[in-house]
Amino acid sequence: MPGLPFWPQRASAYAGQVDFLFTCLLVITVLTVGLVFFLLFFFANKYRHGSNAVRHEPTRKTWRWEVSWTAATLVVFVGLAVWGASLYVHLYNPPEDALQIFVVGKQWMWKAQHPGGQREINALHVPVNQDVRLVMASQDVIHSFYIPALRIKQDVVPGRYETMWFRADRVGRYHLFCAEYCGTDHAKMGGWITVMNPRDFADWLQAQGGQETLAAQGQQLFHRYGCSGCHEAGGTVRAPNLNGVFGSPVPLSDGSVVIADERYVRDSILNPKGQVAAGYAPVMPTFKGQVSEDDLAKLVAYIESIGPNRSGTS
Amino acid sequence: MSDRVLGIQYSTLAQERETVTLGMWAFLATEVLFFGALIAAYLNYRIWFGAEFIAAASLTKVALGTANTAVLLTSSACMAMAVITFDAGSKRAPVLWLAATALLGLAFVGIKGTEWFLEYQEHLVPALNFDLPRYGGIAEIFFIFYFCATGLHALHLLIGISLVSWLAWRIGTGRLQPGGSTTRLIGLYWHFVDIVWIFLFPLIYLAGRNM
Amino acid sequence: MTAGTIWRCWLTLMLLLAATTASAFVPLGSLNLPVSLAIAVAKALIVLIFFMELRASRPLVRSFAAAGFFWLLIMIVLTGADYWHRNDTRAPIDEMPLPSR
Amino acid sequence: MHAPRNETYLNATVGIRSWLLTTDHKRIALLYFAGITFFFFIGGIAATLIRFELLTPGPTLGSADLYNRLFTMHGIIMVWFFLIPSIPTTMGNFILPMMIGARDLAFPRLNLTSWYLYMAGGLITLTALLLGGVDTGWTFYTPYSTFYATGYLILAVFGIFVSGFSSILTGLNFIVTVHKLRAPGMTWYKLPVFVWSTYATSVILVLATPVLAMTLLMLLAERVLHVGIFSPQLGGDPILFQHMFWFYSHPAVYIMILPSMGVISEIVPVFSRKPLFGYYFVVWCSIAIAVIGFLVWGHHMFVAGQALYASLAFSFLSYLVAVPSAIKVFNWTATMHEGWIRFDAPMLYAFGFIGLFTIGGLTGLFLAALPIDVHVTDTYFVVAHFHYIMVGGAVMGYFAGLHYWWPKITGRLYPDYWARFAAILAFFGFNLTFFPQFILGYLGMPRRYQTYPPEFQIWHVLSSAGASILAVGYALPLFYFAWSILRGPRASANPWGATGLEWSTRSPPPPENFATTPTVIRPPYQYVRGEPLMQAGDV
Repeated sequence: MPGLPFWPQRASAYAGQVDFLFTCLLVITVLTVGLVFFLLFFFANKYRHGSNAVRHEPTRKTWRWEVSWTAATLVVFVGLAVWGASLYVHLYNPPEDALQIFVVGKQWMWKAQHPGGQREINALHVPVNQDVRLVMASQDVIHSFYIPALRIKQDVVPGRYETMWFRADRVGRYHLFCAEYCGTDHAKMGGWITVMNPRDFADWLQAQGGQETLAAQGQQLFHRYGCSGCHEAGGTVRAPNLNGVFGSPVPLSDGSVVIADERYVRDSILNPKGQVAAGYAPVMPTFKGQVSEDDLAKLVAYIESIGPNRSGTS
Repeated sequence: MSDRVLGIQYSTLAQERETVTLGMWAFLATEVLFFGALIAAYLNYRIWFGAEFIAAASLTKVALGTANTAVLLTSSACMAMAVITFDAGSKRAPVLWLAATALLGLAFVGIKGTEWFLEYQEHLVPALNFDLPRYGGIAEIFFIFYFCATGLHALHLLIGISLVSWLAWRIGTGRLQPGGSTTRLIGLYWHFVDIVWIFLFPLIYLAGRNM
Repeated sequence: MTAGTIWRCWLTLMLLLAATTASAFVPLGSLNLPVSLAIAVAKALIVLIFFMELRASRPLVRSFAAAGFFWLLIMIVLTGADYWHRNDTRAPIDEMPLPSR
Repeated sequence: MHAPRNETYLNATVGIRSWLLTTDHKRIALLYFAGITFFFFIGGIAATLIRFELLTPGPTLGSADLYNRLFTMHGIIMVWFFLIPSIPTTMGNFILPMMIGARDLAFPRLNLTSWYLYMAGGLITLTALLLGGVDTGWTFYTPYSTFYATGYLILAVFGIFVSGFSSILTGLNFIVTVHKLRAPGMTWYKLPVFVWSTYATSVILVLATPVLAMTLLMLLAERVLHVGIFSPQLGGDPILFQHMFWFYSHPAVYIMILPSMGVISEIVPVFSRKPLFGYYFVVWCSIAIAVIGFLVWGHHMFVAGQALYASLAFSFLSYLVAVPSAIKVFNWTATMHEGWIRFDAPMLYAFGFIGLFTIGGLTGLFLAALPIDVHVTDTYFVVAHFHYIMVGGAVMGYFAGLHYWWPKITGRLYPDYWARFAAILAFFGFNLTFFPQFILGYLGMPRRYQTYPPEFQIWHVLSSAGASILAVGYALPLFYFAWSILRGPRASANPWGATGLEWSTRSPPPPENFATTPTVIRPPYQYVRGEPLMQAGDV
């Protein structure tokens, strides 16, 4: 970066919108501060103690002034609040078919895991001009996945999944920081986000060694944990067959209907008695404590892959 | 209070009485928020964890809780009687009412103590011997709130009992003449401790009684 | 505040206590908490107005009494704004090693 | 009992016992001055070391652990042992009773207890920080602070818990005093704005600090008993800690700034020889800041995993709370219109305050806008914002008040040119220190980083250079105030020609403040063609 770095790199359209809002606020601030400083110096000079400027009786009625600048500030502030909120809400509904990458933060490193099974530490390779959705969890304390070039950040609170999505539109290498204080090497817990065009990205994925896809690993786990014993044809116990289930509505035993999304699959593995499918006895044991974080992600990916033919994300 | 020389900052006795009462109410406002923070945390977990929280709450002894509430409400009435009889000028009646208040307070602490002991035997005390595998960590959180809240309340109650006994002793020995505001202040404090229990009782004991 | 009012209040408090304990055993589902809290507020108001003589106090003292509870309400409502609307998926926390401190 | 001609509160009684067991609000104010100055320089040393560490991208002074302990120490000491107590306990204690014509606060013994609680809390926390310190940041976020942090967290948190009660008792004392001990004729709308803003601060002190006490108790319970209130490993929710912590800590930043606003509202009319513009608006803005200040804490948690609905609500409320501050700045500026402005040291500090507080306040709007907060929270943009408010605002206001009431407190004048030089030096040193941090923040430099990417080094070097100038700017008053005490010329009762009750009694004032309790006949800041009309008539 030759010369003084005044402005951060911009690597997504969303970052441009944030910069535009920031610039407008900057202009308002410069105008207001300029007005206040100008008035201070002007009054200080014109009405200093010795000067013989004209001074009238101090006005009793100050309502006109007060109401006008109160109303002005209120209108400007409400406008800014609404503008900011509209951009923020945009962050909260990620597109459906985004490339999903699992990120796990642990004390002083970020571990990313691509659907294809590729893993990386303190780095993230993403294709350009494609929506990427990060599903993040922390293994110990609160961390915060922060990419300044994309103007996004999300605290990763242990004990729950946090999602964040972006669509990088410029190839390059951008900083990755941990923004929530997490201990001794909080400052070293960062790295680089590399945005590549799709061809290079595919080559990179290949170069990372072709571990089988997440779904394939999920299938092996499906058998190892004994899920197939009940959930596949010819099982000893009557259990719902999971083919074509993902994404479609599932009637529950208490009469309600729920869409079998990631959350439902994950909850059914961890706390099966919570939402039992209609017509089945709640006999499935809980796997809480046996299925690890990474294995759970693979099982969900596998059940997703045997759902109704979704556009390939594996 | 009236024989005590008036502080230099006060000009009349009425001004001192109003100031001291206002000071007490301001202090009670801080206490409301002190206990309130704990109750707000409880309510948030009650909303968020719901089922597991209520399941844990059903392990508390509602019979003892109800008895305790009755005891504390009665002690509040006795305290109020003590205040009005003291203002009316009599000497023996307020001492008796204050003794009743203190005894009821001790009864409350006694019942509370037995309850804690029972819970200790049932291995429900977090950090000491808590083992309730059925509900996992969330039940332990309920019992942390339970012991923090009832512990702090019992501490405030013990302070109240010692204040009431000190007051009874001063009235009994004639050191305290009507006209001051000490009795009323201690009354306010006692009623406040009662109000805290009025809110703690439903939150702790009545959750999950009809599972 | 006369002895009469004190014992009448005491009786009302006892009835309310009985009511709240009884209401707990009636399966009202999600209504149980609000009902028990409403009765608790009623009992607290009786103690505040009669036993703590707010009825006979000047408006300034009443405002001090109300301030504590009002600010507590602010805290409960605004933290509620977060907790009532938060639907996040809980990750398996068993996999997190607890430091042996 | 009229004090003899030359008896003042300083020489009325002598000896250590007369100071350590005093119930005179003026002496307690001086005891607080000693404590505040001591902790200010401890925090200042930590700040200097931090700025020295950040000169180079790599580790400069020592290990990351040392740096983490340094910024935690800087945070804890400055927030709880300098900024929160600074103006209310020193100038509030000394000047407020005199401004309302009272002989002392409502509960003098409680006032002395507050000082002992403050010093006890301070020394406990200081021993914790010196023994090995805490490395969690002044925010103590769980589960790091309760399960993973090493260091003397329990001792430090207990010290803060104890000093919290000092805040509660001081606030309670002020509220009851302002309600009950006003001189005859002193109606609410005749009260000077400093009394109003100290009253608003006391309302926050009384209503917010108990929640901090309970939060710290639960933090200690979790760390000592190893239970899981806030830690997900045992079922709790870390965001609940953040809610309860910020429920106190955001109103706490208004505790820090409101008294300074009161001081500036006192100084600007006096040195403009003109009544305060829009007295009613300035007064009710102080109360509005105190009340709305309780509704906005969620803007610290926009990225913490809060529900979307809550973030939207808190963002909107945060914009509302900025309006009263903006109104105040316009009123101060309008006061100077058609006045007779003098540029004594207090006025220069006031100019500095208005300028820097405006920048600090407006950058708060950036942080209240949700998408910008997502980008800049936990970066140096936030560090710059709150330093503009706290150092540019609260500390500048503290020095302004110190220079304004120094003659009344000590009965001595100080060299004006040195004081003006210190004010200007502090203003420029401050800007050079903290303006580069805005740029660093938007570039994305996270806070609490010992090592940072090399391209940020330019701004850190500028900031550290500014910090050294600022340090000189803050050290200067020590010297000329010391000189003023020893050999400064005697001050008259009213050296600045102000109108308040505190200026109608001798300086330094007699032990019971007024020979006879004054009756107030005029509202404050009444000037006719530049000549002051005393509130208590021609005394």
